[in-house]
Amino acid sequence: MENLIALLVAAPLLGAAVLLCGGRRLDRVGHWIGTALAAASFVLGLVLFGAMLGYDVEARTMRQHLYTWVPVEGFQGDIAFQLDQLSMTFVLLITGVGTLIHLYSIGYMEHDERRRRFFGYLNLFLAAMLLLVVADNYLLLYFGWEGVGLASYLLIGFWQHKPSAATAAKKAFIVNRVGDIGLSIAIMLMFTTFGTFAFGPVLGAAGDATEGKMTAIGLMLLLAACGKSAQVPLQSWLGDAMEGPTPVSALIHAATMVTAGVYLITRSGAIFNAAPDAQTAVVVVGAVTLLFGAIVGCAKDDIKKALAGSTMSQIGYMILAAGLGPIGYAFAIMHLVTHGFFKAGLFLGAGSVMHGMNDEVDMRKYGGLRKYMPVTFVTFGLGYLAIIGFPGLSGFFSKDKIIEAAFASGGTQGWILGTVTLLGAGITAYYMTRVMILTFFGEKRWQPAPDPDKAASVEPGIEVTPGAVSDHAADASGPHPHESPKSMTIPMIVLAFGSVFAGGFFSIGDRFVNWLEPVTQFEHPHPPISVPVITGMTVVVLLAGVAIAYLQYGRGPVPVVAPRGSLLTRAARRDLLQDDFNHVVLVRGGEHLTRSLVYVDHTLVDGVVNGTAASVGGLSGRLRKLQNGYARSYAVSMFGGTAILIAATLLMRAV
Amino acid sequence: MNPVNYLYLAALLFTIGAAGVLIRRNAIVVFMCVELMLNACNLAFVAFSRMHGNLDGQIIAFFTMVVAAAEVVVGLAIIVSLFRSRHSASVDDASLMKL
Amino acid sequence: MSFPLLTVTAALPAVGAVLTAAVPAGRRTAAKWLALLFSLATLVLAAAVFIRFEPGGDRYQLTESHAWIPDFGVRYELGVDGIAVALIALTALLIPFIILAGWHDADPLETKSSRWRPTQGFFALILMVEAMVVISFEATDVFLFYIFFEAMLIPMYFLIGGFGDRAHAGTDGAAATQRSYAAVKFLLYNLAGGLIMLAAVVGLYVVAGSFSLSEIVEARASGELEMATNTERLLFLGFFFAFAVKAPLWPLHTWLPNAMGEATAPVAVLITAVVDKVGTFAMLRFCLQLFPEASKWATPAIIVLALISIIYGALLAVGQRDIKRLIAYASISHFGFIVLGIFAMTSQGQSGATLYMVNHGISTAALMLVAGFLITRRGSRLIADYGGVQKVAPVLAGTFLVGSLATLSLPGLAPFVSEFLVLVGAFAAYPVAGIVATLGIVLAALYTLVLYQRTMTGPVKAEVRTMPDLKARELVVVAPLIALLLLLGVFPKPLTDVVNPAVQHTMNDVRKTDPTPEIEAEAAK
Amino acid sequence: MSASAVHSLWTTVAAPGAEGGFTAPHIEYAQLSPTLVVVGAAVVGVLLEAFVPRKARYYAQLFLSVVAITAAFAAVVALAAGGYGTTKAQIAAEGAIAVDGPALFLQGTILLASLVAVFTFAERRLDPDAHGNRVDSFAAQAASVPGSESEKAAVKAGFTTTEVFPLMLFAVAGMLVFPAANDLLTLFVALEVFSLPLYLLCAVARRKRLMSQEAAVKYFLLGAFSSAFLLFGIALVYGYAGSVSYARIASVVDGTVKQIDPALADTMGNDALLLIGGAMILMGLLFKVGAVPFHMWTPDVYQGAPTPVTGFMAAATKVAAFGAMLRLLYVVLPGLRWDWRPVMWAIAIVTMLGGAIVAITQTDIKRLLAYSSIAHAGFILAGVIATRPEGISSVLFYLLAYSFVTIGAFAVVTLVRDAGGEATHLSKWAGLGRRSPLVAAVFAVFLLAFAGIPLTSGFAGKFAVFKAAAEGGAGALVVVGVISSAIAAFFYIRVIVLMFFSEPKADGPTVAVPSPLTTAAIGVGVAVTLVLGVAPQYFLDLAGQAGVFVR
Repeated sequence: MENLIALLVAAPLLGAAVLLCGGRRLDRVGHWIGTALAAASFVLGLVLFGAMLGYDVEARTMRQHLYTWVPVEGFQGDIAFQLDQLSMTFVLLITGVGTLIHLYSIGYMEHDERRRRFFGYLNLFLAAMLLLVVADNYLLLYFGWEGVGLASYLLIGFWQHKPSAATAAKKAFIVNRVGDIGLSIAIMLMFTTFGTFAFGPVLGAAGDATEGKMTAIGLMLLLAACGKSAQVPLQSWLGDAMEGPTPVSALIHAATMVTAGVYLITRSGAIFNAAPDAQTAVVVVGAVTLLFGAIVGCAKDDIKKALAGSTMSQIGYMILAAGLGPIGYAFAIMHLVTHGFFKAGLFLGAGSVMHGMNDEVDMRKYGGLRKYMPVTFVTFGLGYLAIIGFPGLSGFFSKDKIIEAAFASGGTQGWILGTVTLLGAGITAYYMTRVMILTFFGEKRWQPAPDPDKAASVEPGIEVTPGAVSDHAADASGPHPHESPKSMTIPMIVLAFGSVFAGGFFSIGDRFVNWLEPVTQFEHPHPPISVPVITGMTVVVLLAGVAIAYLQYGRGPVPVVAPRGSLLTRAARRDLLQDDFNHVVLVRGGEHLTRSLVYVDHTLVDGVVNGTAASVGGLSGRLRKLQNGYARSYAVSMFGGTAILIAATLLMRAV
Repeated sequence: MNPVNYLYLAALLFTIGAAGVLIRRNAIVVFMCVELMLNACNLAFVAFSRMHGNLDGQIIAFFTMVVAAAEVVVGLAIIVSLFRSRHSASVDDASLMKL
Repeated sequence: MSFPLLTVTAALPAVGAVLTAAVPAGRRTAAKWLALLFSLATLVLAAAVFIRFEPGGDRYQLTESHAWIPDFGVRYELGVDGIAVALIALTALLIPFIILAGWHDADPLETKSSRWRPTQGFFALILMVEAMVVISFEATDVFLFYIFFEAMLIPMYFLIGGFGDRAHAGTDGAAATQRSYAAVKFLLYNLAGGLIMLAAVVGLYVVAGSFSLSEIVEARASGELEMATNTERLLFLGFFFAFAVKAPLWPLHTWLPNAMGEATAPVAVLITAVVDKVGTFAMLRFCLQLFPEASKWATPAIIVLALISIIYGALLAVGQRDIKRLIAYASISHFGFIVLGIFAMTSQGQSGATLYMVNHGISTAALMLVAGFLITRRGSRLIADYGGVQKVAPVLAGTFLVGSLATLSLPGLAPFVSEFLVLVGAFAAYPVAGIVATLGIVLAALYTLVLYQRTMTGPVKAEVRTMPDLKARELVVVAPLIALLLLLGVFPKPLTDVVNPAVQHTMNDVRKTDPTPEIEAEAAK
Repeated sequence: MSASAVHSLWTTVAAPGAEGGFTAPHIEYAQLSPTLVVVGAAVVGVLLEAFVPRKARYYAQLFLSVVAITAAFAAVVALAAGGYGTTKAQIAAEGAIAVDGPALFLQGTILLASLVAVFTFAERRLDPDAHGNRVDSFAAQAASVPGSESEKAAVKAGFTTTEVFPLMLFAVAGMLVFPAANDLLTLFVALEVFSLPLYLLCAVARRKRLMSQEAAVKYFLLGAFSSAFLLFGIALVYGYAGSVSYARIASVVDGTVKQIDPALADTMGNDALLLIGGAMILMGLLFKVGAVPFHMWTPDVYQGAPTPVTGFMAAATKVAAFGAMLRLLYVVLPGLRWDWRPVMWAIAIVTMLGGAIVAITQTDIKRLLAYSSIAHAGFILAGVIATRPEGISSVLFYLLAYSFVTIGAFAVVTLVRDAGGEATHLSKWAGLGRRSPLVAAVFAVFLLAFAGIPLTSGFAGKFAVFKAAAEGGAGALVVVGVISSAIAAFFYIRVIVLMFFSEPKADGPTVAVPSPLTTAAIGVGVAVTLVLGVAPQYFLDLAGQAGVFVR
């Protein structure tokens, strides 16, 4: 049974290889191959899941050792897998959602002549992501970690002809690389501390190491997590990543890859438990991002960017939870899963909307779409209710648990975190309602005629040029919204189910927590105020958020061109100026640095050498003059030379 | 009388000759100065030969004369041909090649 | 006396060079095929060496030893350890691709006088370089090594100065002067290094009275041969200087961008992937073995230089406008990693460094050769002249991307393994150095991806609209390299098995042991 | 260790019997045969000039010279084989001539170089025929004024200056004696014997006569000047030691002299005589080898003289002069080495650096080679300074290697011609590699040998002297040596760049197709260059065995 783990990874990898090397002859069937292999690994996952349920709780971890990857004196990096409950959860999420989104993409990318390659990349992503979660040591995890980075790079930049897309892709990869520094240094630290970097030994011995070392490792891991999961201060790439095709945003930048950070922290729980300071750092990052993302989400008019903001903030919740230690890990993962459902659903909905709207992404140009695309409306709506944590839906259970845990983390910290999470819930309700209203309610703000300055009102910096590659290249006439094909709606419906019921299903008898407990440990949170009170507060807050949003957008007409807005709004539109900061400090600064270095290299480093050469030449030119062609002056030099010779000889004798 | 004085004289003559070589422009004269130096050497040889009471020095003097004579032949040949083609025997005029 | 495999391996390309040069002017294609044939034959021999070599066996194997110049205490001594085996394999492997890639680089533009045979010369020189590189990997006699270390400059010099990009071919005077400047710079830098080393070589003989590596090492180990601290240090510096120029290490690097920029892509590969490796290899074999104490003494300074090279090279790569110069600066950064690994003096570092030499050879070859194909098509080296290539030539773009990813050492591709080992090794010995070096990986991502973005993505430039995709010959060149990158990326064991023992020997020579982890975590498997 | 002990390092006591008192003069003709053959041939050559009809002279002279030199070389080989270089080393001709390893080795080298040089002298295919007569690079009638009627007539009549062959033979004879001279008088005479013909040879160029004559005058005057110094130095040393015999002087210097008469005791006390005299003799030799600051004649003379003569001078003169210098320093003045070593150090350094540096900005190939020869003199001096057997053998080897490269290089120079004769200006050499790759490649080989690139004789020689110097404790000298080699490399490379990487000029020179003679000369040069580069051991052995002076 263990030996199936490798197949889990191999199946999509095979798909990627076939599709990418296969060439045009596969264009016709490529997408089906991709989908089939994704599905295959989902089935494999289910089989393994079944097997795992078969084992008794303590012995559910399955291992498979293929071969030694990097065999060097004292440094043994294995290609070996470990499938425990935590990994299992991810495997199912990844393959499940992944398969759905493959399905969705068949319709969404129908008219793209490079669809085969798209599926190749998707499969590549699945393989890398699965490798990431089933690896049994940090080096192999790093392999997967970078692999998903590559896949995300390829997919964000899939429409390479768009400079914006290419830039976004590059940005995503490089920001992630910054995070990777963290991971690699963490691995080095583990190696120097424990002489190994396999989960078992390292986590086993985490307690014995000095707290300083553990804190260092923890912080480095956190840095890595920040990069992958778009947490402050490395969140800047996620917004731009929306340049990629929507299925990609759904799968990679909402449901799975961005949650890898949470996985990393949860997986390394033992290390963080041994390093309170690192945990605090994690919590802080989570809290900050939670608000940051939410605020950004409120201001964006680009539907995908609004959702991206919300993704950030939701992951903020998870990271925060994970930072709380054993009381939080399970909830973090649980929220992660539910979020996987509803956020994927929301993105697919958004994609479906864009599909019907000529790839228009500016919500201010939507409105009243519920009549035109009912299925999308319903599924999106359910996802909406789930994410704001409407009682009874998935989000409610998972988020509420996190808020409790936050309060329960004790002391002032507890109160602060509790408040932040509450506040976050409110803001979430606000901006999601805004999205909902702007998109599906109100009167339609789009003209069936093609309007010239489509890109005009959109976010500065990102111009969205539809047509060329979009599936609607054919009809240049304005948008005429319509429901999307089955291949797209079915996944949406499935995910909607997930977002409605998953939470409840997990929470009944703490199923999920018990399931994970052997891996992540668990201690019941004891919040200072009783759980019902917290729940009540949550509900109140979210209702408040919804109400405000309704008052703002629901009643009057919405201006097609965004109003100037308050200072905060404008800042939020520009991702709270974080990008501008990067641009000024890093990009500009970097450019100046490199330019000056180029100069230095040319003038100084090279100059020194050329200078010496030149000076020798000059000397030569001067000495040459002595050779003036006059025999008598030659005689003089001889005479002088002899004189010196004699003098020197005598001198030698004298001294 | 002390032979050492002859040595001083020889040194003097030698220096005069050398100075002539350095100062004079006319190739012939320069060459004469060289001859003077050679003769200074002869004087020195003879003087030393006297001091040491062996004949080597005097023999050498004869050799020197022969060599000097040969030098004259060659030298004059060269200088004359130079003169004929340049109509000047100045060593400073002969400075086509420099630097 | 068994079959002199090493001698033959080194001699074969030399013979090939002579024969190729002898091909009459009219028969260009014949010369090309002849050269290719000989390079392949050499590859076979190199494979034989790789197979015949037993990792567990003696340190130096397949040894040959004959008297050569007793007056100078010079013997013709050959022998290979794992490191040499790996590098010989790399060399023999790359040359055929270089020849194939340069198939048309030396076709005379217009029919010159019948005696002028650039094509024959081009391929003959390449083979000559191969011969000299191989034998300098094999030499276990310092003097023998030195001779070929120096001599290989001459053919390289003619390759750089004599043959430019088709775009900037000889007719264009400015480019010609540029080229000869680059060639002269290359030669003078390396010659200067070599002459300094000559002084050290002479000094070594005066001190040790022998040039035989093994003899000296034994004599030192057994204490028969005492070296005064300062003598050893001076000699070490003399040797190291030459190798640092060749490697090249900051601040002696400035010849490399010129040389690689002006030379044709295959020759550029020859420089950075093959010839420069002799420098780093020699650090490992000669500096550390002959002067262990001095090496340890100099380590801090060298580590700093290596770090500067890493960061500085990467930053300058970011700032380049010229594709080939960019790759050149990238190489400088990578050589920084190699030197860092060597002088970290941990087994991870040194194994990593050795792997790095091989992997960097392959990855740079892949990237540079594809870049060369690109440049030949468009006739310009400027990044700004490209854009949107992936739309018109997806395969070219794809291979270029793989090359770039290898250059930024993405896991799954060969360079990752070596780079990570170097980093770990450096970190174990000098944590700060390790951390600083890690910054290099971000910069690497920056310059490679910027290059890819500017040239391959975005709207299609008018000039590239008609650009053909890779031809069969070019695919034959690139595909195997990429396959190799992938293979060594996930399964480097064949290489590490050969390299590890040699590294252990070197570690013993410098009397160094790996730092032990503070907690012996019980292996949970 | 005591001076005499050190002294005995590189000298052996002569075989008994040679040290004669006032017995009847007894000349070992066999041991002197090489010199005698050449001198005899030279005399015959003069007679040939007088009696053989003009048309036949060239062939007669050529034949005579080749036969004579070959015979002399055979004699040298025979002597060496007879052990006169090692065990039977002795002093012949009443103490005038030493027959020992270094002498024979150097004589052999000189003879071989001369043989090759004769070929270049005899080349008559390069210049276009004048009035249907083949012409060589020497004036039709040296005596006639350039451009004058008489010259035109001479050319029309197809005169040629076949005197060059006997002149050269005389020069060779002098050079053979020079390094073998065992007393100062012989040294002086030999010097003059080989200098005077050279002065004349410089003056007889067919083209560029003015420069040729100027070169001759400069060479002659300065040469005479220096020989005057040499002679005065001899006088002083004679005054110091009361004898001109090397052995005697040495023993006096060492203080191991046997019977001391009062006069000697008196002069012996006066070291100034010895030091000044030694310095002046040294100066005379340094002038011949062209060491800074006595080098200034070199560029002008090398440029002005007919190129074959330049090649001959550059090679053979250096060999002879260094041979004499070695003998002087190792046999006569070892007792003084603490006095002369520092001075020679300084001279070696300035010579190496000066030659290399000034060469960088030269624009005429012959001047360039002249300066490079100065730099090489510096390298050889580095070997000379290492007062140990390796020093001697390394210098011998270097001289062997160097002389062939030099003659070959100058022979190539004679091939590159335009309307005005040889095109020696560097700009004319641009793109030669495109025009005639073979010639350019050959010249490149010579240049690389000059630069001391491995696998060429230049490297082996350089390594030998540097090694000797380092072992002799002159490490600093080695460092200066490599630095100046680096500088020197620059201008050799400049020429290569010019030949191969720059575009040929439209009005560029043509490469004349030489007769077998020059071809042979060049071929031998290349062969020796490569052989000594790849497998020098045999010759190193030879030089090693020859590295012992007889005393």
